[in-house]
Amino acid sequence: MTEPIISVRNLVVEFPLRRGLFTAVDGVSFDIMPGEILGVVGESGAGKSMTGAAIIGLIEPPGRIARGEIYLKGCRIDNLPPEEMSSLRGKRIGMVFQDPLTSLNPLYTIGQQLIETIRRHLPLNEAQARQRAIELLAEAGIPNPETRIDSYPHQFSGGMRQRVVIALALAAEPELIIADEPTSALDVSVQAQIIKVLKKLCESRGAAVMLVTHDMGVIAETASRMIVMNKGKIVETGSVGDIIKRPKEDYTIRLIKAIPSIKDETRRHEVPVSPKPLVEVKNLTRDFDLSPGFFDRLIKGSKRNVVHAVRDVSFDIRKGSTYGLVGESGSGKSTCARMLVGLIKPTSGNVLLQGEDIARGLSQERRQMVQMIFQDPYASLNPRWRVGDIIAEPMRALKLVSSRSEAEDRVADLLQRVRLDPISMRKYPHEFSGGQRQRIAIARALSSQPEFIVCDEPTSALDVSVQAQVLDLMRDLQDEYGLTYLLISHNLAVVRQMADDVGVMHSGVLVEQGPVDTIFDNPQADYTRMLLNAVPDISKVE
Amino acid sequence: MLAFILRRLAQSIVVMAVVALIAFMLFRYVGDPVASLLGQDSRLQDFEELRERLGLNDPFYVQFGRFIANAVQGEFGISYRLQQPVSELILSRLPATIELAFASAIIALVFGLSLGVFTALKPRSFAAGLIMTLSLVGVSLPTFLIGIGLIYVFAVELQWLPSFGRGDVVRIGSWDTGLLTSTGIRSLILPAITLSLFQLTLIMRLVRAEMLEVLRQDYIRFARARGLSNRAINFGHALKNTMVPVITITGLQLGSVIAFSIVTETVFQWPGVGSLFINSVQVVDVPVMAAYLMFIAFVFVVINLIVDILYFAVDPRLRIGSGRR
Amino acid sequence: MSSTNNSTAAQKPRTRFQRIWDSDVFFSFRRSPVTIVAALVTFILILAALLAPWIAPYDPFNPASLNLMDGFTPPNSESMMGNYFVLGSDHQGRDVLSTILYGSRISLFVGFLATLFAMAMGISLGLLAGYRGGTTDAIIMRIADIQLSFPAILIALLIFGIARGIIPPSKQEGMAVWVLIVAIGLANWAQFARTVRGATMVERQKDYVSAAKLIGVHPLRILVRHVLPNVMAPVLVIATIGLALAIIEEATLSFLGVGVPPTQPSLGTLIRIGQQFLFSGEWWILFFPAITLVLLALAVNLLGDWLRDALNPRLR
Amino acid sequence: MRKLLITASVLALGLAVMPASAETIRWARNSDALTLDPHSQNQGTTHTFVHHIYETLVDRDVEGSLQPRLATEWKVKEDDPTVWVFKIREGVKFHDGSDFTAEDVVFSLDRARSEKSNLKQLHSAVESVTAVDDYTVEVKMTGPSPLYPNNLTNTFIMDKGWTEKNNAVEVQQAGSTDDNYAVRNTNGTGPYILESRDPDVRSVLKINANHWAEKKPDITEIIYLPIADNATRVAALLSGEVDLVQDVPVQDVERLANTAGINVETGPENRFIYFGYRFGDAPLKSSNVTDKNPINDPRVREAMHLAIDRNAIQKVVMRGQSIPTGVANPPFVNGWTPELAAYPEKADVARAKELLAEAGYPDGFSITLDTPNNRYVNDEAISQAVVGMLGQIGIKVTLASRPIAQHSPLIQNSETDFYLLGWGVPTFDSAYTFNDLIHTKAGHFGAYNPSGYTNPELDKQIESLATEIDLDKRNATIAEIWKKVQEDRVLLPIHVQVLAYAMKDKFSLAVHPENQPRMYEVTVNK
Repeated sequence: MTEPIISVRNLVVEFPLRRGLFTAVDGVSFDIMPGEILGVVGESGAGKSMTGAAIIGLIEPPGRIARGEIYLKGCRIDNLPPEEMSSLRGKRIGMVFQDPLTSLNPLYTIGQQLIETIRRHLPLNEAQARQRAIELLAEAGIPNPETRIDSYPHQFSGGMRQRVVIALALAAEPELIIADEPTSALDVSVQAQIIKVLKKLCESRGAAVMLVTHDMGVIAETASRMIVMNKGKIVETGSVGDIIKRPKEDYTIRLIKAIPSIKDETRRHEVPVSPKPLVEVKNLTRDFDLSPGFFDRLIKGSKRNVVHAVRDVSFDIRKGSTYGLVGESGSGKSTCARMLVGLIKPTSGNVLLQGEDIARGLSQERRQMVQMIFQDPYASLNPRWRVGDIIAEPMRALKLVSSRSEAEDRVADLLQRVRLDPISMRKYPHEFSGGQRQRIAIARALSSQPEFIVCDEPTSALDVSVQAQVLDLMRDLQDEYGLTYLLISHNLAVVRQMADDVGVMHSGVLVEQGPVDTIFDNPQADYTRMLLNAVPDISKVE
Repeated sequence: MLAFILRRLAQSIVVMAVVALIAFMLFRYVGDPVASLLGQDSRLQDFEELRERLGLNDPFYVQFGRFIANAVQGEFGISYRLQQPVSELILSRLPATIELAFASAIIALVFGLSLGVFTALKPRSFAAGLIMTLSLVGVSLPTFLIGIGLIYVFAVELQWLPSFGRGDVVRIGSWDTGLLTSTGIRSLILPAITLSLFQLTLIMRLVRAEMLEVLRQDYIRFARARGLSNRAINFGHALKNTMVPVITITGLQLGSVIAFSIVTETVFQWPGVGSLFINSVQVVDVPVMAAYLMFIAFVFVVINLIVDILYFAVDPRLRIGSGRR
Repeated sequence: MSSTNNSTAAQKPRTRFQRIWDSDVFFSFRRSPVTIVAALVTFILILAALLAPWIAPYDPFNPASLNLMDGFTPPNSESMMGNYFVLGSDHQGRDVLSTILYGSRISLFVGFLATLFAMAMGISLGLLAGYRGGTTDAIIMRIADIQLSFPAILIALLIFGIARGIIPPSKQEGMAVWVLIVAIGLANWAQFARTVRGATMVERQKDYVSAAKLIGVHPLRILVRHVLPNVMAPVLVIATIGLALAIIEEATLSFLGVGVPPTQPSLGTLIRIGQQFLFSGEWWILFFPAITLVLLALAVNLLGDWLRDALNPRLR
Repeated sequence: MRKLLITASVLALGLAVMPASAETIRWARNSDALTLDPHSQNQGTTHTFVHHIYETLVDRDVEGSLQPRLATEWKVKEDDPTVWVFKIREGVKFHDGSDFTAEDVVFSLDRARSEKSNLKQLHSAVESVTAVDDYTVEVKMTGPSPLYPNNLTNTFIMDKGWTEKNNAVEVQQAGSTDDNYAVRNTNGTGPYILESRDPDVRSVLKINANHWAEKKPDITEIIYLPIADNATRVAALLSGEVDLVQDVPVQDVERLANTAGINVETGPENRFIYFGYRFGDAPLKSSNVTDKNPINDPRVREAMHLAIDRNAIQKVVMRGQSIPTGVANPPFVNGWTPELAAYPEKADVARAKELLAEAGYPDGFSITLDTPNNRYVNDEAISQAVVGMLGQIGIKVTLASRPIAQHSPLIQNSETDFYLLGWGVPTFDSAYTFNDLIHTKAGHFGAYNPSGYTNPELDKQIESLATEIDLDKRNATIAEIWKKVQEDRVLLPIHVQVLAYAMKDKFSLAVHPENQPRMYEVTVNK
């Protein structure tokens, strides 16, 4: 057996905080062999990113490595002086961050950034470095690298930028790449390509990869061996197939179980039959005018530039059912959702709620019937308001309660229904975790006793286990109140699990719709097929 | 780019017009020029005559129209007080103000930038804390007090530096410069320091805040992960990105240095446009005051334009792409 | 680090005092000795100013109680008339300590109200610009730009000039303080407007605003009840620093001779008066008011500085 | 560019090299001359500066008496009391070399009384000016004008040929859009020649080697430096950057006098400071007494007079640099007597309160006092002190302090109830004061009498002074007028200002009563 590239022994990372010491990484040990891709998985706060940062020596102060050792090819590196560590970075250990939009300096061309990195580590002159940079870009799958090398980051799309980031990380042929959530910010179709590129480049160089991610699907498709982390500790280590198929530890079992799959055919309740759909969306269209200013048009003769965010979308939602709307970013699904609740006015088309057009201003009782749950539970609750006031706001605004005590009773009741202690109403949102906040958001949505709730990516900001709880809650409430949901999500697995009917959006157009099982098992549109293929899914593990 | 500049110019014209209106309206109320123009021996009918001759009895819009028509030609009339063409007066005072403003701008920029970078790079060091606290003294002291203090210490007690004026000046073309004589340079030191102190503090704090912000950005972490040296990261990446927001505010700040110099010029008897303005305010020399305000507006417009162009030069996101912010 | 959040969520709700004492902001306060000293100095100066009528040894604002022959008494000594002055007396025979106490009152009054005025104006225009966007925004922000490019002192001078013209001469003296407040306020609103507008543009995109819109809450109510509390943190910082600035501006205006009447002097007027005696040996007439002004401005600035760091979540 | 630089620095070097006997004085005061056109402004600062370049027919010495300058003698024509005859100095040349003759005098006097001249008031009684021969000029008056030569001390003589050649016959006037040659260029007969001038900054005068006077001035070069800020001006003298400071703040007199190497000269100025108030029955705008005018009651005016401690003002506010007075007249002016100038040594608060009570104001009343704050020596502080003193007898005074530019209109438009003003008497005769301060506001008279004080009998007496040739009779009338003025307490005089000039002790210069120091009178102590 060859020597491991990296060897971590009993690593402890600590953050001295106001209220004592916070141990982010707690006695972690593992090895990565040359050419191996090690997946590190865990929910937020598990310490997986911190482990990566510790290896490359980039822990933000006041955090520090308290104990343990890190060896790079047998040489201890955790106690190197900063200057030596800095020359090691990029040269022997490369790193890829999550967000390609912010990883590149916007003021330099990608060529400048590549050449700078190459020349820092390799004894090449400017021209040679440039040549090498072009080769790297070509390898990373950037078309026309000779000309694109002089472009600035903002001239690339997100996926292309992540390719540049990978090229940068690999510029000096490091032995180890730490990829910290490299695809989490990308759409599924792009995600698949990036994983492919990363895998290919590392294989061709024999570089080892430490792939840190919360997405078990990505690991299932990419890694050979994996580590499951929780609360700073390693819970389980083993081959990917073993862990996913035969998890041993309780935590892992629960985790795997919480992950929805696009193959799952969860049994749902029967949707009650009603003669008329609750919501009818008819030829909904929305344009955004992005025309340049008056002077630009005057001088350059540029034309008006109108983006069709949503084009001629029509669908019905049955009362008591869940309609899933899926699509990648920019597909227009969120614009659709906002038009449905009246936050954005459509350019043309109608939204009928029980036969009444609601897209252009809602009447009092219609407002009460339609509610919305938002994606980011941190931004959807006013941080300066007490939870009780947040939940009571719709009741007060719509004058559904007559007195303060009545409102308080209702709030307490709602909190219990979303499985929160009624005493929570006296607290502020920041005292709650993400999942708890999303429950509060649901309680708020329920407070006006709506019939129809638009859920815009309700769980995409949550960890999988929390996601499962929130989805469960949503399902229970649907049964309890006979709610109708419009579920917007980029996560196909979630939609498969929750929806009765599904619509697939692409570039503002509804490309396909129908009952969920039909669409997932037998997609007709090319786009739907491509999307379904691209989704990394734990069921794909060999 | 051209479109952008044109748009800016259109805005600038509006700005100038508004300032002209405000300037004109304000000055009607600052005081009665007639009272200060005529001496103790004048009689009532003289006042009336003079008012009539100055057109002060005309309706407001007639006076304003006359003012605009002349201003467009760069003609602001004859100073009531000094009886010389205002444009000539302002032009002859301009070199003094510009040299003072530039000297203090350079002091403010050099020290502001370097101290700002230092405090951002070593935010937790004792020296940085000391600099941050001391710099607040700079904004807690009124300018006039700093000036008087410096005069007292360096001119009266120590007698190292002159207390007033510009020293000897050398005429180059139509420009009187004090930068070529030793007395000129020595005279510049105290007023330049006085004027720069406030801006220095602002720039330093701005640079520090922006740089701390930039240093937290992902691309800086990524640059570290790429193994770049601290030098390259701090000065190649962080500083350049810091400059983008700093340029706008600093540019505008430096523009206002010229206008800010009113107090400094008064204290040091610096023969610039600021002291010309204050002298004119005291006797309600309306042509000079109006011209001064227009001049300040013009400086503002020009600096804004330069800042915008600099922005273009520094930030590729503006240069390439739709050209809209 | 969400684990800390998780653990606190389980606790009982705490009292307001506990919350404040335990908050991160207050924690950073407790840890900074400079800030504690600054807060103490500010507190003492404000308290002394508020209590001036009770703690000042003399009433310098009552001309009838003054005796010219008390003039120019050095600190810690008795005048020819047998009156004792801790910090000396000025050219009108006023007790310097008492004039400082009463003067700080005027300075702080002008400073506070001017800042409040600037704040009210800046916040409402900033909220409007940020929330409405488009042309409204463009117009408001252009005006703010113009305003920012003219030094506050110049603007205040001009406004003072107008007021002199509009208000009849017999009413001018009573109005002087108010004119000063309006002048300084008008000269400083743009900072607030800019900040509030920026923050509003961020906040109005947030989903809690959408949630409120959804149920038909009136835009004005959304601005006041939802957006405003969330943009107050940076406003507070600017307000603190603006207070120091307003006090200094008041001093500068008084120095330029357009401030409050000399019979009811502010710190700035006291300095203007005192600097006449810089060379003649009566240093105390300038020194003590100047030191008070600098101390006050410095302490308030230090507080603002700390507040800026403490309220910036990323610096914690 | 390079060449320019070299030329420039050579020039700079050239300036530094001076002949050994040369004596330069750097003369600082608070403001600059407004113009060099001698007839454009009637303003002290301007006259002071112009006196070094141009000359007048007659001049006033430091004692205030008239002295010959370009006129060698002057008298009323024997057969016609309305004609003044001036004998003109011979052998005088202008700076450009042309001869000075009676023609130039006629031209200059005509220019000085022309429509646009600001000196025309001084010559309002002139009917015509004619040259009898090359060195005799006759001035025909509209009536007997015994004091006319007093009006000539600031009327400068220009060169007719030069002025006509340069198109400057018309006087430059404020607000005109023409650029007048005479504003920035000079051609006088005076002891100094203008070398360079940068308004508000610095003017350089060089000695006129061809000046007619036998005694050559000690000073060969004058560098005139306006420094507006008091502290900066004093600092410049202390740090040795200037040699003579003309406007020394009173509080700095002592410190400067005690500073080694600095010498301070003091002396009374021809200017008194007084308070005026509104007469008449109409209630005051700024008072809490809304049914009548308290000040119209002579007892109230007497009470105010008694309440003011002039000695305290002199001692504390003016640091001894003033001469307290009970009459609105400087000591060297015709009509002044020590009896008139007497004033209460101490404030009599008790008696003042009594008088107020008698007048029906036992609790006093309120009023606003308008004061300038940048015109006279410590003007604001004087007013402030008076506010305190009146406060002690129950008169609650609100102080309204303004720059002179905003203060003057209140006086001119009679918009003030109570005000401070300073008054100089350039003719050294009481009639000047009576005309403007005492006479009812009407036509040529009472321009600075916003008080509404009117006394037709007094007006008649005042008007008679202008044409009275019998000096004894005239002086008797003046005394009568003063008596009435004092009785009525028309004005509330405080003091006569004292001037202080501070200079390096190698120079000496006596104070000029009209604050018009002449650098050619400076002596250099070797």
